Amino acid sequence: MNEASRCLAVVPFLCLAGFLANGLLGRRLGRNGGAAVGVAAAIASFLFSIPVAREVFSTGEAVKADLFSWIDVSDLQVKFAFLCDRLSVIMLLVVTGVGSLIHLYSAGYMAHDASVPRYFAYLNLFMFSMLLLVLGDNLLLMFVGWEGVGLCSYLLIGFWFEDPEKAYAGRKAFIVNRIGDFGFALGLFAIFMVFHSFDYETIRANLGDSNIREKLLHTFDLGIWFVDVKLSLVGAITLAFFLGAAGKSAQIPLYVWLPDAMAGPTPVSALIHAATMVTSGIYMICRLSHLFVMAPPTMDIIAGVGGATAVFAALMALAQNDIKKVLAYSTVSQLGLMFLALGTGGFSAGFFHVFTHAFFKALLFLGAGSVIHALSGEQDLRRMGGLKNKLPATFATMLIGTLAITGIPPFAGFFSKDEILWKAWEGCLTGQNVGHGLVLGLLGTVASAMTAFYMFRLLTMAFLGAPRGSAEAHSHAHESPWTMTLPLIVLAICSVAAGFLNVPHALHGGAHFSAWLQPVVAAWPEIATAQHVSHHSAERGLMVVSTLIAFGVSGFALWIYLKRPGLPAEVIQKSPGLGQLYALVRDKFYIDEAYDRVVVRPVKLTAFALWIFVDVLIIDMFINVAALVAEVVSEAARRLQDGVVGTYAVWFLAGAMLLLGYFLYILGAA
Amino acid sequence: MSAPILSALLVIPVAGAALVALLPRENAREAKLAALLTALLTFLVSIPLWTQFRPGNAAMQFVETRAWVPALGLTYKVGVDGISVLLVILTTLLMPICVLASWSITDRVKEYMAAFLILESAMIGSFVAQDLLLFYVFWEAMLIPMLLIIGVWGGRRRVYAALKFFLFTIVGSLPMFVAIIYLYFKSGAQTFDLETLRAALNPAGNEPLPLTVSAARWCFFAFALAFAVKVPIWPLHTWLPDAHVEAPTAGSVILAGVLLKMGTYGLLRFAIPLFPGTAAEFAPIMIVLAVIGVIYGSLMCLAQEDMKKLIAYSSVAHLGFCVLGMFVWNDKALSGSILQMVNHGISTGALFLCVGVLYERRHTRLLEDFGGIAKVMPWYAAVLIIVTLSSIGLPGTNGFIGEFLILLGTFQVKKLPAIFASTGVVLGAAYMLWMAQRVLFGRVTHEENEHLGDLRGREWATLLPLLVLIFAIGVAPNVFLNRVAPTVENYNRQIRAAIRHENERREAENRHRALMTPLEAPGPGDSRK
Amino acid sequence: MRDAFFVAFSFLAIFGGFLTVSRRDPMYSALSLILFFGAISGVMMILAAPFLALMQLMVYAGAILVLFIFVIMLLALRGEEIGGERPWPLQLLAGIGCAVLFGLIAAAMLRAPFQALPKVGPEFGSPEQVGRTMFAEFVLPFEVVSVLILAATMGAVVLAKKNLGKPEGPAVDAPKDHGGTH
Amino acid sequence: MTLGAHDLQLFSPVLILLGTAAVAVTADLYSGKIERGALPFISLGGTVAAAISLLSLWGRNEEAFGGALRIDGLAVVMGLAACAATALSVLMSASYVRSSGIDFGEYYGLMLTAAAGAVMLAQANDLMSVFLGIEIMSIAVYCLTGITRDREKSTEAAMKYFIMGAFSTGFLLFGIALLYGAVVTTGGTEGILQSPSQSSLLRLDALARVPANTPLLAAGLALFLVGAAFKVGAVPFHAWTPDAYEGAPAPVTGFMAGVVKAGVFAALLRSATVAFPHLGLEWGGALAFLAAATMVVGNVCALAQTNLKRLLAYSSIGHTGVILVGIVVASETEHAAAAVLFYVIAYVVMTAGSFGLISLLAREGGELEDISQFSGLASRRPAAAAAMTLFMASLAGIPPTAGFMGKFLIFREAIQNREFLWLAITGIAASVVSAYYYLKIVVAMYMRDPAKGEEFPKGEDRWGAVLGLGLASIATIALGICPAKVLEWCNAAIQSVR
Amino acid sequence: MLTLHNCLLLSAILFATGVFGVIARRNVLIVLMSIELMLNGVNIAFVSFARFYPGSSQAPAGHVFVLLTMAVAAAEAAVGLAIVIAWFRNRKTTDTEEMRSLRW
Repeated sequence: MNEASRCLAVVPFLCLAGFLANGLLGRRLGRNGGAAVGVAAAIASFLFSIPVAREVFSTGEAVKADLFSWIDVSDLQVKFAFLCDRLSVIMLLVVTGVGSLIHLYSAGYMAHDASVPRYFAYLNLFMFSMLLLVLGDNLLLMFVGWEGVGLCSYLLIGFWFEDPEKAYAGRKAFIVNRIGDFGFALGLFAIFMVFHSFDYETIRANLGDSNIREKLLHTFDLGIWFVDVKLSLVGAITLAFFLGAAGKSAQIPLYVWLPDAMAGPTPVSALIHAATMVTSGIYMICRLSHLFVMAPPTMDIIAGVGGATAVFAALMALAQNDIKKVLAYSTVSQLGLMFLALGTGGFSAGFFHVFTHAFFKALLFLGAGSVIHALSGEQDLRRMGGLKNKLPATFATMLIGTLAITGIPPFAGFFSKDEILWKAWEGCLTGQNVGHGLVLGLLGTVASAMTAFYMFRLLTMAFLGAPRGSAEAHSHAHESPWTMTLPLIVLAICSVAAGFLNVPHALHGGAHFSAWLQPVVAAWPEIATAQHVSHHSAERGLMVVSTLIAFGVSGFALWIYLKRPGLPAEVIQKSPGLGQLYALVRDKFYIDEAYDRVVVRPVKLTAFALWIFVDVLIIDMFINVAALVAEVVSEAARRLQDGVVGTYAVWFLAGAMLLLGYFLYILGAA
Repeated sequence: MSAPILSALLVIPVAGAALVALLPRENAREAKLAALLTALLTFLVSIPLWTQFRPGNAAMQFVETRAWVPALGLTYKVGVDGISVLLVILTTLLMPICVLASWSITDRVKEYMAAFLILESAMIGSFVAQDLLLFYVFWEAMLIPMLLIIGVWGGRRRVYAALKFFLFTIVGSLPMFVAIIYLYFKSGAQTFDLETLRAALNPAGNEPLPLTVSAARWCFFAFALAFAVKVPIWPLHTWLPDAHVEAPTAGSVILAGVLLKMGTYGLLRFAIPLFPGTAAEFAPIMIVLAVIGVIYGSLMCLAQEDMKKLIAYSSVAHLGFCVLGMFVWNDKALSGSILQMVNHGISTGALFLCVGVLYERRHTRLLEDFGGIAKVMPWYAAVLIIVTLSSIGLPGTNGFIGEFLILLGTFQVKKLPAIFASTGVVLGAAYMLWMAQRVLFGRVTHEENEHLGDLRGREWATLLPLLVLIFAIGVAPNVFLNRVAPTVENYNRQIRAAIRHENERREAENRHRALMTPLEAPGPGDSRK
Repeated sequence: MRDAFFVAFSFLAIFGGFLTVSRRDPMYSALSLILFFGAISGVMMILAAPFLALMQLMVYAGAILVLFIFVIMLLALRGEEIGGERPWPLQLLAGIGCAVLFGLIAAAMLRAPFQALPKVGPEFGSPEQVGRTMFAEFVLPFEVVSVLILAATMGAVVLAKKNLGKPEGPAVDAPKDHGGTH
Repeated sequence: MTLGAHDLQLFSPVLILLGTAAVAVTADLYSGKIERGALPFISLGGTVAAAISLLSLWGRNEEAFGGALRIDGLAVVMGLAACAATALSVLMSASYVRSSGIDFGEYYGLMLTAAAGAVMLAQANDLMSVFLGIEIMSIAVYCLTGITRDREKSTEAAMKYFIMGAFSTGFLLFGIALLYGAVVTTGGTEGILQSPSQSSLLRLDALARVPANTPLLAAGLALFLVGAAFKVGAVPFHAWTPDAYEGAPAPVTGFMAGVVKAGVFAALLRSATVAFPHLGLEWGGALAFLAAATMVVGNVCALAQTNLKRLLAYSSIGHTGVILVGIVVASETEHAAAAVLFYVIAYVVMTAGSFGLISLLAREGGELEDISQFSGLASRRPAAAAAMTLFMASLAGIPPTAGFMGKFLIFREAIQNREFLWLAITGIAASVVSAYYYLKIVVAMYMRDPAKGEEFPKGEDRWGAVLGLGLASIATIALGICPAKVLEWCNAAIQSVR
Repeated sequence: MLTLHNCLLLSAILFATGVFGVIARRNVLIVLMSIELMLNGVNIAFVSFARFYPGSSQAPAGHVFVLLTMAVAAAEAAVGLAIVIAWFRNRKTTDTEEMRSLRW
């Protein structure tokens, strides 16, 4: 066990230590103490992960750390062990790095909150769980982290639990995630049934085994449920896992929790609901990419869902006025793009977007946070504006973030998003799978175009133009303390730089990132990757087009919200159809209400009905009736005892005659 | 075996009860102390069961055998194996906690404590008895104390609840009584010794099976009924919510923590091994009922306003998992369901303690009377959240290990049940968090709740051990599993072999009969006579 | 001749019995019992049990019946104290029941083997013989009966005494006493 | 044959009891109220002495009075049961009789006489002693029932009990006459008649030699059974039981419930084994239906009772049913007979106990009879309530009590024989019902609040009842947990009869 | 016709008559008398058996039994009448249908 793996073993537990310290001794530590401990824990974990990263990057080999045997029943042997390979090292750095930055930021942001220790306790616990998720060397540990982060997001969303709305949002998040976890769990069961193990390596290794492949590909007919559905075992497994991923990464139909999750403190939104947790779904799929590529139908479903989510969410983002809601939907949309990439086999592309997105989305959230902080809690874009000069640093950084997410070269978003779009269009442009590629490509492009619009809308409404909010709120607005601005700046730098890690071959870049991930993620479809070289021209064309679109849309947005702020309103005035559409979009297509009507209430109603009818009315009634009958019979029986000797004598005589008759018959016959 | 630990475990509580009963009525405090000391002593004595238990060994350990009534083939035979050792220790652990939790009892303390101690003996007895009739004696002996605990120190509708509890149980167990005696003769073994009976009922070689198909069915039915009532398996569960709601806190703790385990344990120890073939025949039904229990119980919780009722129904769901894990004869599932018995004892016990904490302060258990408690009782909130999480099986807590093992194991054998049962996990999260939220979060809605004090020392003392266990089992389940595993593997091996063998034998018999006289082949409609 | 007497006594007995159970006033019943007892002792006479016949008269007619009459007069019953009749359907039912009972028993009896009347010596059933048998073979019953009567007397005295509390007067009479103590 | 020392020795238990009775009566006669406190001690002493002399007879299976009596294990065990019932009842009575003004010698005298009758009945080996035993017992018990003669209920109970009793005596006697007839009519072929001894004609074993298909035998047996069934209160001859049990003073009720059953069941067992071994099946068949009916009717009627004594009366009917099941099965397996003995012992103990509690709680005003009057007993008199709970559990057959062991033993035998399985199942079903009504009492004592101003008399001056309750409780538990020894005796007893 | 059967029939008739009396009459005293009828019927049976199967003895067991029966009958009569008196004191009636304080 060399030094690197020793560090690896320590990393998560630093955060756990922080959690315990804050959780148990929070009262003693007090505000500043709590914050200090929390931040220290995070940063320490980052520092400790550096040597690990160095080791991995230098050798390219995975760093392992076995701790102890966790569960050990018959053929189920689960080690509590960490594994940091080419895939997880990136997550490791993102989580610890961005995590520490956000911890630092929180120290400033939450400074005035009543229960700082609790906050940092949760945050550290989240870090711990997330690291478990990322570093666990088997699916079960990942699942532990998976549920752990779910718990933390529950706790953090409901951090200000005195507001029932927030508490409710937290619960919603947890339960929706649980639905995803249900899928994850089923996937686990199935995996174990096939591989008799949860270890990545074992699974990966056994995939080569012919009879296991054959077992996986064996298709069975689900005619019992739907009309004639054929599904291969691996298809089922991957679908189950995708359900899990969709839950965690807020894809249709399970995205509903993420927008509400904005009820939590903004740094939380940045860390959990933008940078790290929500991307764990992508991470998981990359982990199991070799499994997924065995099930093309699943891949298509993933791509479709991803694309749809991207567009759908972006659409809703267009019409939100809550600054955080906009970002939330944008996150959903970006996640959708990532899934789109995964679904088209662009595992590295998707994961690269995870990487870059972590930076600029965190940046955007934190910026939004600092705006909210400055306006002392104001979140409505319509009451902002003209903050450019009040919050220069924030504005600058957020501008960078916006450019990055919009996909303006040479910011990070450009490279990652371009790769995704290419993967989407690839089928079409290479003429292998035109229709398929066309649909996905269009979805991707539209989504990114809308991204450009709503992001610039946000930026403009918040910082440019004239202040629309109350004057004194505007006058009190001030730049945030260094603890908050510093992270912004760092993240901004990353958002600029990160892209260059993966300059595509088309631009004569090294595509180092993809190359780096090559060994750990599956290549799919084989043909495309084979002919990859021959399409650089098409790829360049796509880049140009998408860049132009980005510029155009951004400009359009700028123009509208700077010069003609009233325009949208007018348009809506003009055509009622558009108006209704707008209302529909603004109200998020009434999805929440629909869920409430279709799922939540019916379940509760069923529960109540069952309770009343089955338990109370049927079962208990049956019992009570039985008791009653007994009482009645007995009451009747005792009335026979009328107290008159003569009657007694009659029975007596009857009995005597019966006995006489019996014996005379029995013996007389003998 | 060196020291008669098990007998000591049976005697000490009763002796303590006698001691408590002899105390003059005035000094209730001494009675409590005496009871507490007795319970603690019992726990201490039970520790060797854990330390000296030989994990690698699947056989009965700490066995003691004495002649009881030789003329009737009754033996006093006690012992523990991997299945029961955890449960025994769980019992001895929960008992001091219950005594502590009952500290605020003021009415007829002596009787209360005495009843509890007697109950403890009976419960331990049922776990360790290796002689069917001995088991039955302990099993029934639990009735009266529990009846009194519910009926005397219970809530408003306590009498109804107590009667319901008593009648359900007795109606369930008398058929078992008949069946036990029937076995005594029909097995040809002329003994009540479990091991011998099992061997006699499942002859290894080609000697004829002692029971006809229908007889075996009836006997299994009788046993299963008795235990199904205790578990409780849907639809025999309706006594449980009432009993829980009315019982005093400690009563609920014991009821959920130990008494319900009697049912699952009984199925595991008696119903299945004695009639493996029939059990296999009925396994589908049991599995379906278990799954129904899981989902139905969870749904019920969503409809409850009374915390205790909610938790009671959640017990139905949790024990549904246990039963599910028993009827697939998969090592993982079975280990899981044994562990889950313990887990349920711990988590649900702790939940009831938490409810009790609130009840002592506010004398209500209705969810609507609370809200925002986390503000006034932060530590309490933390504890309740932890316990809730363990009850919904969050990884890192004990609940996860149990449920995961059960579902994993079940899935290997039976897909659909496992899938349906897994939905129970989602629902579980829904109702438990719903409860936690309505109690803890939001603003303080009732001004009575403004000044509730946080957990006191005594309450910590009751809750802390359970919290520790919640995480201990969650993080290091092996410590517990490796005591269970060998027994489980051996157990399943036996059962599976027995099932196979019995089926072959029946096949052969039927073929033979069919050859001889086609009419005499026993059909499923075979009646008892 | 003997048959004629037998038949006559039998009918007298049956008639007396019928009268006894059919009178409304207990006094009449008691009086018709005399007839009945007499007839019975006659039958016993014919059945060569002179001692029993004598006893029959002494014990039943002499003691029991007197006791009855004594009590009847003691109670000096008035109309409503005697009590009414049962409704005739019930009486009819009772009659049928008894008929059936009789039928059943008779059925058993009539299938007893026929036995010609055996000759017996003149001293058959004489007091001396009966006493001999009794003290030879049935000494235990004889003694125990005394106990029985002791108990009965005790009980009767206790029950018939006016009121509870301290018992006044001797409870048992001397001659019966030794019955219990040997 | 003349009566010799040997006979008297074998007869000594009865004689001791009778002697004590006479002593009690005379002691009362020639003494003021002062010494009345001594009466219980005298009677107790007598009973214990009788028990000891019974024990001294253990193991010697001999006949006395030319075969009129047979002193064997059965006689000893059942005699002991009767003595136990008597002793407990005497203890329970001590305070009761004083408070209800019947604390004169005759009370104990009658009790001891009845006990003597029962003991003799247990030894009776010929029809005549059976008859006399039953009569002595019954007449004494009639008087005891009515002994609180200023209470209408008491006298009415006595009246009913007496009328029905005398009625049944008629049947019994007729049955005996027919049996006698059966012997003599068939005996000629067997040559008994030629034997000089007349008493041998009435011996039970003489009946065994009568061909099974003799009509007189059938009729006689039927009527004989009627008489016996009446005494133990089997359906449909049970009607007197609730009235008599309710009307009689509580200690007397406990006494007659136990003693009469002990005596009569002993006689039944003896005649079953000695007189009608060849009629096993028929006998069993007839009783099987009686038993089933008895269990069902008894328990069902008890369900709706609100008067504790009446409830216990019906429950005693139910128990009679169970015992009858044992006797039925005894016609097949001899273990069942032992089970019957055990059950009778257990029954004696728990019944004496439960009625003892009523006696204990009785005060000048009268007895607590309505169940509601027992509300809250547990909070006022915890020990008494606990004991009562124990007895109720035992009557309901919940382990670890004597009642459970008894039920276990009897149903065990019933289940063994396929053709009696239905009896066992009926019995089990019935005991489910019974569990419910026994529970009502526990519920009342523990879970209801005492009625306004309900004062349960204190136990200081009631040493007797307290002691009795204590003994009964201990016995109930002991028989439930370690029945081995007693069971051995019962088996030995049955062996000795054969 | 003096045959065993006739004698037995006589006894059976008397017995049945007594039974009838017990069932059909309400007056306690008459009921008691009816019981006496039954016992006498039994006596007849004993005596006739003794008469027709005297065996070697000059005084068969039947005779002795009859004597006992008489004694018992006397005892019962005494007790019974005592009870009647006691009850009469309480209820001032001899009508059995008045015995209703104990029922159900």
